[in-house]
Amino acid sequence: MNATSLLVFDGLLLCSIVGLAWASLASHDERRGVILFIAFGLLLAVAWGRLLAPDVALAEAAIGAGLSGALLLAAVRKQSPGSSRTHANPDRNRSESGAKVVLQWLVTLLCAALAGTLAWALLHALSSTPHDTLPRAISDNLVASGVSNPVTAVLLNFRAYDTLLELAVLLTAVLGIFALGQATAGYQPAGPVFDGLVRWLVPVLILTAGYLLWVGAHAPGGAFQAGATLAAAGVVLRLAGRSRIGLPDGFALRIVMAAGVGVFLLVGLTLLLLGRSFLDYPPAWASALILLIETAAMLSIAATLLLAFVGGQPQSAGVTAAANRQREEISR
Amino acid sequence: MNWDAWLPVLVVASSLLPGLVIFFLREGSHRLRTALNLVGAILKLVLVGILIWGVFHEHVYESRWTLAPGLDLVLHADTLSVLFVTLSTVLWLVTTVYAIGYLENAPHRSRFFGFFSLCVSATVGLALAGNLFTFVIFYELLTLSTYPLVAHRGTPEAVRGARIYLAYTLGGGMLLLIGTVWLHVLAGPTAFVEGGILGSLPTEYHPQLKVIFLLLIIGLGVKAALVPLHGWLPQAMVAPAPVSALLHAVAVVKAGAFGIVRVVYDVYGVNFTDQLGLLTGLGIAAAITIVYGSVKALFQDNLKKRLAYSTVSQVSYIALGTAILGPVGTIGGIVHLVHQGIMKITLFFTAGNYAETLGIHKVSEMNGVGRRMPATTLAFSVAALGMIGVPPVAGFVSKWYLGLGAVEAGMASWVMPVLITSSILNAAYFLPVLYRAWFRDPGPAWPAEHIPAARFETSAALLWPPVVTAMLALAAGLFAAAPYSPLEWATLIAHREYGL
Amino acid sequence: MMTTQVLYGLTACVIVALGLRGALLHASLLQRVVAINVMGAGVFMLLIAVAYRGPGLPPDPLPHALVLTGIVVAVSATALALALARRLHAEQDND
Amino acid sequence: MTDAMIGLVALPLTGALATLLLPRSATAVAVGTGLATTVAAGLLLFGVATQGALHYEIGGWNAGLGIALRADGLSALLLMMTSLVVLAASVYASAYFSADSTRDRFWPLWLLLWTSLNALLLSGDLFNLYVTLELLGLSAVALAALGGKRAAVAAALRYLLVGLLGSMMFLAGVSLIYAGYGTLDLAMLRRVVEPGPIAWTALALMTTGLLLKTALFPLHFWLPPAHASAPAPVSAVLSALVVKAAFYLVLRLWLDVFANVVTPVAANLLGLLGASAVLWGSWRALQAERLKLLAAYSTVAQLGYLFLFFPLLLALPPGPTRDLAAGGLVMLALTHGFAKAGLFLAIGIIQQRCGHDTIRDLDGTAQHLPATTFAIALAGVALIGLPPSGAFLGKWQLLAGAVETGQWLWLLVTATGSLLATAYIFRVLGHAFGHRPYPNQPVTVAREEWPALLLAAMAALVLGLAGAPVWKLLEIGI
Repeated sequence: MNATSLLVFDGLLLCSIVGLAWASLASHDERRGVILFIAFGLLLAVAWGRLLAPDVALAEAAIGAGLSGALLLAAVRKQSPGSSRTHANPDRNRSESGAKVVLQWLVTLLCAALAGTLAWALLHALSSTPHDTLPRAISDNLVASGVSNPVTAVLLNFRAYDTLLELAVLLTAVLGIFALGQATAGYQPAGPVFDGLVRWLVPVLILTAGYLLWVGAHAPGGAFQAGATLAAAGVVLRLAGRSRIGLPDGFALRIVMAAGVGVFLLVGLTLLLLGRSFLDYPPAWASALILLIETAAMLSIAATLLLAFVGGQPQSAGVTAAANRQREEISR
Repeated sequence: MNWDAWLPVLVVASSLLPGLVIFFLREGSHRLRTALNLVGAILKLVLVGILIWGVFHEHVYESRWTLAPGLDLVLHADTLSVLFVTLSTVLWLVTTVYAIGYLENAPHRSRFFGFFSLCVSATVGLALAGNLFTFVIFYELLTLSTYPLVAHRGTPEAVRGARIYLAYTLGGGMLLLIGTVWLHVLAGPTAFVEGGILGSLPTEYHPQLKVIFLLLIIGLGVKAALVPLHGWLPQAMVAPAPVSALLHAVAVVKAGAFGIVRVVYDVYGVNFTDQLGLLTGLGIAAAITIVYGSVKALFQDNLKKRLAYSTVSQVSYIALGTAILGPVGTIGGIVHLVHQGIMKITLFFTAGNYAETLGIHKVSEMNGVGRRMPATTLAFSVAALGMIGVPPVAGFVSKWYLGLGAVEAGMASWVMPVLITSSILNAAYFLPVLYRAWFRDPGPAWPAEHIPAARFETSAALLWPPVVTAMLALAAGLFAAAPYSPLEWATLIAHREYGL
Repeated sequence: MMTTQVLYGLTACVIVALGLRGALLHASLLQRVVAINVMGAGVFMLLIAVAYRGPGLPPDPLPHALVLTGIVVAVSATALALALARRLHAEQDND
Repeated sequence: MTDAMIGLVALPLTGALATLLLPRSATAVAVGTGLATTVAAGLLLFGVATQGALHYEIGGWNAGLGIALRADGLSALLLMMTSLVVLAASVYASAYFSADSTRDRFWPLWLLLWTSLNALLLSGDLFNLYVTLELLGLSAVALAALGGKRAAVAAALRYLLVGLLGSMMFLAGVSLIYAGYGTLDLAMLRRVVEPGPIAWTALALMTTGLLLKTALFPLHFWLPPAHASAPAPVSAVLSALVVKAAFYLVLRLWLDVFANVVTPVAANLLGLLGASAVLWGSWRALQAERLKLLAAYSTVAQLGYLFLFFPLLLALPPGPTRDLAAGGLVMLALTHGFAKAGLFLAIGIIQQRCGHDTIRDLDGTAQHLPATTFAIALAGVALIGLPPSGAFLGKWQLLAGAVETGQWLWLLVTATGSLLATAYIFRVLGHAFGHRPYPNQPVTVAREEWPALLLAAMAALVLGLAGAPVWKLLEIGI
């Protein structure tokens, strides 16, 4: 892969990424926009791989393209296809009023100006010698951090406080969704082919999630990617119309939701009681503690992302089962 | 606990604390409310007595509290502040008694007496203010505490009158604040020092000082009801009688006049103000107000409106006194601060009595009221004559000194005609009322006879306050030369101001 | 090395602009959420481009961690936005 | 004392999880955690007052690598105000929410909001600020949409989208800073940053993002509907604290971290936006039909005053007068926090007791809720800036700064703004005087009226009379 072919690859990749972004945003049909966005996300994952960021590539594929795409598609499904088309079209075919066009040009100019200044500043930043104080500090302290994958070290040790707050953000989103009401109705029970696929796919996904969790310590992977994969398993089950998608009920569900932030806090506070500063893992214990936190975080992330897809507090198992049976009578 | 630092605070607190307690009293507990009011008033009177004695013997009372670096809340008792504090304390006691009688079975009395006490605390605080910053604080507090009093009745006119009052006074307050901040930036914290402190400022500041003076005087002029800014005063007549009595004789209007006296004497210094050529401007504004107020009063059939316009003109005598350079003019101005208070409060009490007892609101309805309510009408006559300037009532003393001061200061050419015309106009709008009250025989029936003529012509609490204040006005005129009389105290102030 | 960082950096700026334009112009709520996600992707590309040190050299891990956190935050915000939109449509449908 | 810093973040977060896991005793746990957090804030304030700026490295890594929490005079004061306001609002909320379902969904989100506020005020790292801003935005939106009514959900959605746009811009700025200077820690950044294209663009992006979240004038459209349709304790905290946290960041960036990068031209632009916010907000508040809209527009106006200080602080050379002006700014911010929270809580009582909050037919209500009306009056005094409120001292310094630096426009704007504020506050209070009979005892709904009264009194009396220590505390810089 000499330089020129790499350049060609980059050019191709970036053109298609920008093209997809443009197409997704310019399309008037929401469903088409979302699907283009998912493609955009996947190509983005390829770009991260190209820039030697495997952890981010995994996360982008699993969460950025995967779960966000699933959420968006579910949201598109909610609006009956007819309404989304009529909604978008009436003001399109009427001749756009002058003001609207001027506004569009104005906004485009504004965004172009923003891109220009951003590029101008970025070129200045990239032209100067790259600052290596932080990367060097990370590699120096990597041994003491208890893990060998630098990204996991930053996430779970050096900047663990960020990750704690980030899990709190996730929890807030789900609590916000809960506050808005009950979960949406499930999906039609799947046909035989899809059902067979699910029977194979879900265990594999769960196994991969476990592997990703374990490998995160010394290779790309970690709690987020594992959590996303586990959530993907749940989503597949949900799409297959299964009533039991692996989410516990009632109090157990609250425990799992709070597990991520809870374990993090527990570890931090006990360390505080032992006289160390908050989240300051003793080197001997570091890798074990990180694994403990990552496991809890994985469960929490999987549950919260799945609940976000389900769209609210799932009714108790009995209710969904009855709803499924009732739907089966109708469909027969 | 050094007594000197705490006395001024106690004087203010003696009406503030009862007021706050009254707010939270149940509507029904009348006796406790009346007790709290009277105890507060009497306690304040005692404390003020000690204050008078102390200040007379050159004793310094000052309490200081820093609100922010460079901004101190200072309560300092000097001769001028004690004069105003004594006036407001005495008249507050009298008005409290009157108000208890006046609001016999009216609603919202806890709220009324609560704000009533806050209003007096603000007035006393304003009087005792040691620097311009504290003065502005109490000046705004006064507006806040009097707004609910003016709007107390709750009728649409009351709320409208209160809104106009608020618009004028807070607008003025804003100008005063800007002027004070500007002065603070130029000259640092402006403490009130006898003889003023701005004389020493470099000359290139003078144009700014002129503009600041204008801002301050307009800000204060709103409350002192100088002509273009007096619009709120007649509108505020919708308030119940004790409120218009307190507002026009003691609190609000006097606060403006007192502020002008403070700014001219203790901030700029009267000689420096004259040097800047601002005194004549002030004098002209005062003169215009005096004449305009009296002329307008002529045409008012409503008794309280007539008294309101008379206040507009009378208060400007104080501003006129300040504008006359020289100790004698100053004495005239300052002593009128007290005399006008005593006389005007009597007039308002009597007007209240007429309205409350016989339902009389208009001058045309006052035929033969002297026979039905002799004592009240007698008090009314004493006060009215005093207003005209007929000796031996107090009004004559202040007009005499104003005239004398004008002659001494060589400003007689335009001050004397103003004094004479205004006295004639006073006579023109007061004497017909007296003639009508005493020499006309009453109509078939009084508009609305609420209180029947029992042992007294009206309820005791309504009758005695005007009589007491009328006697005070008479005494202030007769015993003007006695020690501790308003005139003596005004002379003491003038001597300390001019450093004689 | 210089060209890759600059190339990806400039593309990042273009994507941010595209996302912002979409977010400001679109009427339909869903596409405004997509636009905001696109803008986020642009910023993440900026960070990853800055982290790139060259074909053989190890990149700077800090921006990678930042982008990981950013992705999770973006998805939770998207989930809440879509839930709010669904509740809004549900309210509009039945009144 | 430094443990108080981590306590301020860990306590509400633990409380949030506890209320999530134990819904039945959620109220008791929430108010308990609130008390503990307020004690921690008090300890921190005491610590900063005695030992100067405090510093806490999380995970034991030095500031470059790990994240450092920092508390100086400014953040300690804002933290204390935040704790007092949220504690009072929590007591109010315990009586306000009757339906159990909303209540046990309310408490976890409420405590997460509190965590984000404390984390934001303590954070010393740019990316961490981004995460706290997100947490703040999401929890505020979730709480605003709690009512479930269509108006609330629509307003919350617009608030979320605007918030996300703002956060993305902020993140773009942070990325530029990391690209240019290789560090995210504010203390190190202050030493390293110098005027240049990177710093200007990054600051412009971050400031635009933050201005979206502070709802400064042209970008304020989302605030009134969101704050007016949210439940009372939520709109109290939204108006008093959430917008102010974003303002705190603009202040921290402009006057502390990027102090030598900021140009007077940019500061004047902020001042102009602030001035138009004052006039526009006050004008719209004057015409508002409903009390909550009036209070929301009043927030837009009051934030305008805070931005007026930027051109003053830039023009004043470092010295005593500049510290006085900075103290005035903080005093105005603190007083607005207490007064606005008190006002919204009082309006909530009126809305709950009388089913409406339209100003026109407020007559009967104001009479039989005397304590609530008194709270509105006190809060109004503080919002106008009349003595003895803290805002009077704040506005005094604003006027003094304007006179000192000869920038007369700000003086005029402040004067007009205050008079407009008088108009819209006393338009409401005018209804308090009517013929309706006066109830026998003044306080009718204790658990709801006392928090509103105490907050309003804090703004109108305590800060005005006992405000001197604020200036002393502000001398303690990072």
